[in-house]
Amino acid sequence: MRKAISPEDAATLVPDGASVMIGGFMAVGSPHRVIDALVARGAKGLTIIGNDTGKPGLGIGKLIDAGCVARAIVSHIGTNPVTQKKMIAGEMQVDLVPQGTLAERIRAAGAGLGGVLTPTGIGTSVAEGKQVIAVDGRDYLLETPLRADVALLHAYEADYYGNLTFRLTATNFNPLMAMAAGIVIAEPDEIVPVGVIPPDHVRTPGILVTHLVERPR
Amino acid sequence: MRKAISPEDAATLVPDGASVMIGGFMAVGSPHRVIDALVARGAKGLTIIGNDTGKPGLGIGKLIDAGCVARAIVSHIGTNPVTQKKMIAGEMQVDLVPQGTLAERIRAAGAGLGGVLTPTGIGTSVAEGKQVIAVDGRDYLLETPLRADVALLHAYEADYYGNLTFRLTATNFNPLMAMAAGIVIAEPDEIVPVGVIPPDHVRTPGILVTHLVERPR
Amino acid sequence: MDGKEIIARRVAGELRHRMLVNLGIGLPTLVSRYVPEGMVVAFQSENGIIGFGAQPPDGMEDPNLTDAGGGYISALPGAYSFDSAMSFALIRGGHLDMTVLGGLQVDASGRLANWMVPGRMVAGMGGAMDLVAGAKRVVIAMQHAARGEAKIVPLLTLPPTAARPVSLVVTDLAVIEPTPEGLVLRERAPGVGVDEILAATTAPLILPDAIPEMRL
Amino acid sequence: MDGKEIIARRVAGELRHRMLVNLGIGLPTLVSRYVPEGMVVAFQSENGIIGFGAQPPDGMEDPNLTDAGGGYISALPGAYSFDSAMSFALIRGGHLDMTVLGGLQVDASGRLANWMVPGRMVAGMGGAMDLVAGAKRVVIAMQHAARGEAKIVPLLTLPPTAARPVSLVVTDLAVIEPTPEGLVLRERAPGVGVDEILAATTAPLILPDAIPEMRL
Repeated sequence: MRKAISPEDAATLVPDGASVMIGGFMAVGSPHRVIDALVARGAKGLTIIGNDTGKPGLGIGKLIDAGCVARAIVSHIGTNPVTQKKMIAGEMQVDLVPQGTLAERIRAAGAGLGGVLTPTGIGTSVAEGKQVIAVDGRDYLLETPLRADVALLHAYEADYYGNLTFRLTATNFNPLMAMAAGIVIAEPDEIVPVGVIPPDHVRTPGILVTHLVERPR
Repeated sequence: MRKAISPEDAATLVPDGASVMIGGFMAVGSPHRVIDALVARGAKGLTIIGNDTGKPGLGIGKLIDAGCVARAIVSHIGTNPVTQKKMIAGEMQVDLVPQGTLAERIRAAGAGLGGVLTPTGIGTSVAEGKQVIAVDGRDYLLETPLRADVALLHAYEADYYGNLTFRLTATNFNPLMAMAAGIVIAEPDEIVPVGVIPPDHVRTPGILVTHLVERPR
Repeated sequence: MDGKEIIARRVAGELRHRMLVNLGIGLPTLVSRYVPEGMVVAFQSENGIIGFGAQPPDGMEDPNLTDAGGGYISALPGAYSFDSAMSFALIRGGHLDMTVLGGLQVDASGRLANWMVPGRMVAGMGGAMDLVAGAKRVVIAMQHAARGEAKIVPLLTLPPTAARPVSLVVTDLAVIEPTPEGLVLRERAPGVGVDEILAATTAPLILPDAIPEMRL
Repeated sequence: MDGKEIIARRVAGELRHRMLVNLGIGLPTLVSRYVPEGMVVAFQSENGIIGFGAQPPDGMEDPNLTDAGGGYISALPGAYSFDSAMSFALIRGGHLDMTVLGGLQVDASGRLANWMVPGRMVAGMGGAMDLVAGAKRVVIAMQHAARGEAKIVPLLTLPPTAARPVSLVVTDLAVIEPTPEGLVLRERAPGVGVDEILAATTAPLILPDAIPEMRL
């Protein structure tokens, strides 16, 4: 059992310079209240790991706008011209990772694997500097685990153990990131008593969640 | 939409000599009706991939008893003296795979990965003949994908698209195997109309399930 | 019928009953409008759903249910939602029967470029590299040329999306199939002649005896 | 108090509040009986549940809810069930604070053997290799000797379960900690002398100045 904390308190748990996984896909399933609190506290030098950088004024885009981000490890920045501008101006580093590879690298970190072999990226710039390993006559890239200091998640329901459920397409990277960070902060839409979520419907167990953010007022 | 078939018809879809994944953990979450039908039709020369071989007269143990199995790729045979006897007598080949490695090898096949790097098995007989790859100064074994001709699953609920849910500890290897075989036969406890299972509760999508076995009478 | 509709209708002709299909953002999305009557096709959105439907009426949107572009969608009976690891396990694992993607260039060997223009535009590959590496069939839906420049070229000048050649290229002018021998001109858009196609294409095209008009 | 109870009670002394703990089949299972009052420990069963409870009363069992040995269990409030990939992701990924396993042999370097006796018994490693490779702490709960034969030996004669040394060995006679310098005798069972322990052990033991009795 743990007490839920405010988004502001959650934001103080994210040190400047930290690597931070943020759930969401085009800001759907992102922890919006903690993102706002991070902007309000003026976080600096973050490395953000997520699917994309949202749009200006939306989701991770707010952190980009506010200059909180030194580096983004994402699959897509096409919807955020600010990210592109800052990248070209050298104000921000952007590492582009194929979306499925990003998912597997985060999962590998959470699952204690040293890496996975994927056909994705063979014959492209993604393969540069990576080991190519042949299995059964087919070439694969060795992709290594991706871990973070902090994971910021959106959840649909939580209980006070920190058990989480996710909702429809707001699920995306959230359950993967819950496994791959030292500090795991979940921002649920609703908090219910322990025992209310059936065991088969829990998607992330409370033992992985270090902090629970209070429900929206 | 598809019609459910009888266990007997399902058993005819498993050719002699086929590699067959069978869900279950100590026969909990195993497709018992299809197993019985396979024994009844006198299947021969099967390669079984599963967590264990159950007990004599229980689960995969029934296939061992009946002499249907030429080879078993499993993590544990300690509860089945018949398996051990047949192995020692040379009537059956047994390949022991660590349980977590078995899960990842099946998942890798289903996910199109060429393999995964695991610390499990380093310094043991499991490492024999396998490539050791160092990542960040730690040694890992390269474990390759494990695929089968047929997967026989137990499910809790199915709908007529073949969407599946699993129940508590009867889940185990079932959803992983659904991804890793050419023919996927699911034996549910209940079949409900399409639209009854919420999208977030489906664990295996119907597009993976080639055949649905009718509910028990 | 404008060019986009021609492309979307012709790509829809590649759909088969009970296929699992991924449609890229933009032009490829239009394909879902032209599913043949009576055919059931499961559409996957890589952000995490199979079996989605049209945008709900005003005020009935769910902020937790969107397509890969962030637009509101609905869920059809029998829908299935999942996380990003499962989404790409389906894509990479060969469970996806077909993906329809936009393209910036396709070259004579059938390779696709669709994720960046050095010095001008960096969108990122999103799921495209996984889709081209993993889908059973990769169909490119794109304008035949852009701003007067050919997009079907001898050799990619843009960074490739994958080493693997695509299965089919459908444009507003033609249907072109990459083969080991080269690009084969399979069909013409209604009223479009072979000469017009050749003029808009810098890659060499193999011309079979019969090059029929598209059936739309 | 018999040997098994001594072992189970002493291993329970290693539990900490809010730990995630896996208990092997057999002797290690007994540890769950001795969780200190007021301490919350989450027990994982590797077949797919965290937060399980005792066997339900006769006739109230659920055939879909069992422990790794196939015995009926119940689910506590806040329980979580999952598939085998997730189960071992939790184990291998360093999320499991402690595993308690039985042992056939532990050697001077702290390596464990617990899955086969060549020519006599092949159980299979089940989840043991993953547990020893992945859990934060690996505690071995076993009889100090079997049929008069030492189980704590200079060098394994049985096939090892992992290269990694275990964290602690708890027997009916002693608590022994593998260290880079060798096996250190940390505690004696109630009423057991150091000589008795040395006589039942073929591996060299390092003897600190103080070797207190176990607190049970």
